[in-house]
Amino acid sequence: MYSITVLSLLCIYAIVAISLNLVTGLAGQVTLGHAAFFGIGAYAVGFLTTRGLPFFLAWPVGVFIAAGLGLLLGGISLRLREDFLAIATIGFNFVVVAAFLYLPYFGGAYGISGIPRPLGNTWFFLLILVSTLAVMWLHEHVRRSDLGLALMSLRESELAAETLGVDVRRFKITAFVLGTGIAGLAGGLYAGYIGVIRPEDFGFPLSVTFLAMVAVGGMGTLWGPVAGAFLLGGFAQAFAFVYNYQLVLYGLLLALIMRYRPQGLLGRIL
Amino acid sequence: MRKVLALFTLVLALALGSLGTAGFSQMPPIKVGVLAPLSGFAAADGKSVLTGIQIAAEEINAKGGILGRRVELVTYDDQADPKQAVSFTRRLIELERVAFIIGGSYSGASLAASPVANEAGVLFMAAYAVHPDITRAKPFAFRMGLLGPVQGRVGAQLVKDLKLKRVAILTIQNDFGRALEAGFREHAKKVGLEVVFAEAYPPGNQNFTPLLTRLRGVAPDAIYASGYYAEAANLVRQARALGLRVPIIGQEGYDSPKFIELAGPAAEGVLLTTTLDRDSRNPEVQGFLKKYRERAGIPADMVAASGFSALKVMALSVEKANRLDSEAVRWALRSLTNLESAVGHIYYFTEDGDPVKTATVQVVRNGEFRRFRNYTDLSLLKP
Amino acid sequence: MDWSTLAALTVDGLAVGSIYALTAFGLTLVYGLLRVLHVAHAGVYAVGAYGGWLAYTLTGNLGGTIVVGTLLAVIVGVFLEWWFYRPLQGKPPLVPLIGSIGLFVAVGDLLRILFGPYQQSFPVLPPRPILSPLTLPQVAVVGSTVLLFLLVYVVTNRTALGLSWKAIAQDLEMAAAVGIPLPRYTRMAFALASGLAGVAGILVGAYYNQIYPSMGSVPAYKALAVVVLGGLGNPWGTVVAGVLLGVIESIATAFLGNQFPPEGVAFLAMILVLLFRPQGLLASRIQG
Amino acid sequence: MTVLEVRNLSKRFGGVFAVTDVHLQVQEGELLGLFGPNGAGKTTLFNLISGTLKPDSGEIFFFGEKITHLPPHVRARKGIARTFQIVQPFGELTVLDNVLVPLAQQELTRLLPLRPYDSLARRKQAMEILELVGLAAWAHERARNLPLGLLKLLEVARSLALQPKLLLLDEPLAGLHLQESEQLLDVLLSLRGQVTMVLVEHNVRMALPVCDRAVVMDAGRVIAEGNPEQVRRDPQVIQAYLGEREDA
Repeated sequence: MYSITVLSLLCIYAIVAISLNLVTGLAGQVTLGHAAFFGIGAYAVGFLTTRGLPFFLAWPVGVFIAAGLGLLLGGISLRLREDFLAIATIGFNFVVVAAFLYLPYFGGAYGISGIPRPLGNTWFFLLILVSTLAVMWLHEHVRRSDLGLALMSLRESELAAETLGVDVRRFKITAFVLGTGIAGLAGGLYAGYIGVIRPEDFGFPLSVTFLAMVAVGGMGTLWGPVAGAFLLGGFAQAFAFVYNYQLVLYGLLLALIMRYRPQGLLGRIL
Repeated sequence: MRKVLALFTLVLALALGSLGTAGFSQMPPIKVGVLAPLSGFAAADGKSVLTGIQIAAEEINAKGGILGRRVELVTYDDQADPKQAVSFTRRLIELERVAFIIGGSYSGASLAASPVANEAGVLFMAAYAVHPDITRAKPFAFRMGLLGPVQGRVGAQLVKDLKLKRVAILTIQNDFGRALEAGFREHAKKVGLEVVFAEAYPPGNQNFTPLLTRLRGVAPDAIYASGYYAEAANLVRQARALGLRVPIIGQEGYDSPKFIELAGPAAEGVLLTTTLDRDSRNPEVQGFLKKYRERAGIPADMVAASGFSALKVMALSVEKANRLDSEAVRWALRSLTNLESAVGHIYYFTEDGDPVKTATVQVVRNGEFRRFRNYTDLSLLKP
Repeated sequence: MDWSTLAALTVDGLAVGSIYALTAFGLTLVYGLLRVLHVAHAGVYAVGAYGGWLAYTLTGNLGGTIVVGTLLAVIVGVFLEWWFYRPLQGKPPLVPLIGSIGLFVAVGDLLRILFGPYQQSFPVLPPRPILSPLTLPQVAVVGSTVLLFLLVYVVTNRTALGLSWKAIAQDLEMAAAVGIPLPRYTRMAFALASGLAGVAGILVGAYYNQIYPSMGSVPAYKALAVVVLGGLGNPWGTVVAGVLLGVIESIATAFLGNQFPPEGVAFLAMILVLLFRPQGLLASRIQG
Repeated sequence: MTVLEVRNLSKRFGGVFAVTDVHLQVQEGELLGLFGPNGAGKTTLFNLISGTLKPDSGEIFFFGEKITHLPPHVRARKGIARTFQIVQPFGELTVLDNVLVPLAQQELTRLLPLRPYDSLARRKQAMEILELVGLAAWAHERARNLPLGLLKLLEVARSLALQPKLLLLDEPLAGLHLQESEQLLDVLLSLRGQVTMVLVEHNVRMALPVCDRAVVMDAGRVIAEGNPEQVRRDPQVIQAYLGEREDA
């Protein structure tokens, strides 16, 4: 059970990292607000299932809402480039968390606890695993498709892409909708996995962690984000024996990898 | 092959046994899981609670352990993060095979950990987390601290007993603050207090001057302000600097020598509802206060005392059940009555696993926490 | 609310805003030169506070406190520039950003390991009223900020250093082409930025009488907002934005409280600024 | 037939007029040279025609159709291709994939174009174009590893993959050695007659003779127009630009 518990979380992280890679790795749109969409998926499932809706109905609702707000952020991304976009997404993250905290239905600071798990532990793990594999497949399918080529072209040069017939605006938005929808999907799984969610669980630091997973693993690849998710997500478990130094090691790891292997562990780009 | 293995195990057991303190039987130690936020934003409380638990373990071992077996702590740093808490709880249960778990973390992490332990049939004792759902409907989950709403009620009763009427509320914007506020408001209504001002502030807030400036305008008789010692110190300092002289009533979040150190002279006269009564004549309390000061170099706080008591009560329950079986220990714990702990007199544990226990009001006098009065009224203290 | 209350709130806001300005100034200066978001700057700020605190507890000397804290911050800041940011020049901005966040986490946790997790009191500035409603800490914070920025203004406007920074900020390659030794100048910028952050750390620690390992967390993101409001990479815009934010925050909190999520509203405003006034809130570039 | 017609086109940046009241016609099949000193507004004009900038006033027609406010990708699909003065390769993609981007344009009109982008037919098409410009040997190299001369060729190759009716070439020879310049010029001349081209070029000595017609701009305005020989002799042109530059 322990390994299943840890693996479940790592797989959920892997899904988020892959989804973020669609936005940041393939389409080149740096976002530091991905945790917000993860949180939206989780809150949708938490909110609806604790009011009696079955998980498998609540789950897609979360995906839908996350993707819908992803559309909004995609719209914002059309006006902002690079650093400005990154900062705006940070703001977006804070706004969403504030909404969780202040909108009366979401349990405020208490959050939502007692979220039912739809399946037994093993079956739920299988659901997570299958979702992970499906998302991995989707990522690869996108990467090898015209859509993927369009995303990569706008990442490399928006100017060249649009003068070569790529509708840059539409594909940016597509990337955001796809990426945030999948983050919402992962969030739904997370709600069922953890059983308790609070606004601060989806704050800016988690967004940083997600982006770090992608960057540390290697952007733009499939296995990079997966490796990053497993490395950073599993770090606390792996280094539990030096518990007093866990966090400082984690920070140093990020810094050292970026300093000496800026393309990420498995990345070729840069 | 099996024989070789058995022999090897025997030799290993003998070797390990001989290393242990003399007087212990050859039985393996009892492993006790500890979850505490040792790094990250809650690291100060993590260190306190862990120290408290360690003192309890030493005390227990010095007296011959539990069921004649040494207590061995297995500690993980959950960083007050629910995700880590879940994984570490499973790890404690499955890999470390701990007998029970002391939850030394905040509500979020404890909320995530307690169902996991409960499902596995492993006892979980939250040392000081206040969220009601940690224990609710979980037969194997218990709590050592006062429930947030109960403590809020005590605060309102205190205002009433001070013969004050118009009260201003400042709430820290998290589950801790909200739980206290709910209890305070409920009881305030019952005893006829008038809430003339209510505001919330985000955790980690440092500048209270703006809120206090407006608060001063409504001229309340008392301020009921929740928060942890770091926020509380600023709040109190700035309130006094603004010339607000009315009584400030805090709660266990204030209960740290650091509060007095940081707030300085402004701390004088501040009242707080808590469970660690420094003037208790109970040797359990005095013994703990002394040991903690020797070990940590600073006076003990409520968090440390709660961790200490959590392990002591669990040990007592195991002794009483006379075996490690969770079901038996659970019933033993539930049957404990009128227990003197370092964090108050415990009347009994409710069906949900929450303690019905005394609360104390401490006042800061000459730079130290002193007893102001104790509350023993069961109708007030029952969850 | 009467005028004296408003005046008191303004003074309070000025003190808080001064600290925002001191912290954010360095961030924006570094951004202007290297185009990186130097999140670890908030770690440098905490290092400065701890350095000052250490000197104060050991010697009790106010001057020593400031010198040691500032110096320590400068050393750490310049080290980061030399070891981390400079080699990563030309990499996508994401790379130094992620690493910088890692450094910030590591610095904070290192402080916890070295000095313990508890808040430490730092009673350099007892909250004595000086000239009601002014208190000693407020006067000290606002006063030293004004002094420091005067100094910085002179340095950046009367010396070749400032001119070179402006050149680098405008066009890095061009500046290199005309023979401005980039490494030396960006290192000096880091020194100045880190020194200011160190002083800010000391002032905050003294103002609130507490320092703690994770004290950089709030300025880490708040400074970002300030930097954006001031126009990314525009140092004097940042100073004005920082002071303004402090005052607005103080008055808005007093009048409106936290009925609305303050951070949510602030960041919503920031997004709107980014969308509709990316050059910052101030009408024209107040380039230093 | 008129391929492109520009009427009264103006564009300001801040208070500065980059392009002022420009009229221009490009006839089918011709190679039009567009000359002028730095800051004359040539690149701005290109940006306005390809749609990456929106004009303040004026109209642009493409085969008689008004395209003034169409986004750049739509203009690209209608057949307006361009290269960039500062090359804009898709650096991390291979040379082949660079050319596959414009070849995907039909598919890219779908909502979710999820078919593989490197179908055999398309690869073949791309390779043919690479052969044509002489980049076939580099097909599988990452674009960022190519020297500037080859990147300029790649820009042309990508543009050709759009099967353009109008090709805007923004200083294709800038930064190239003589040999590279000649290679590129050969490629362009081999397209002559098949594709209508507008060539902005600094290297007047090399470019002017090959043009069918030339237009000269200065300070955002068209100051001369005609066949190369007329233009060369235009006193205004000589004063503004040619006279001093040619000797340099």
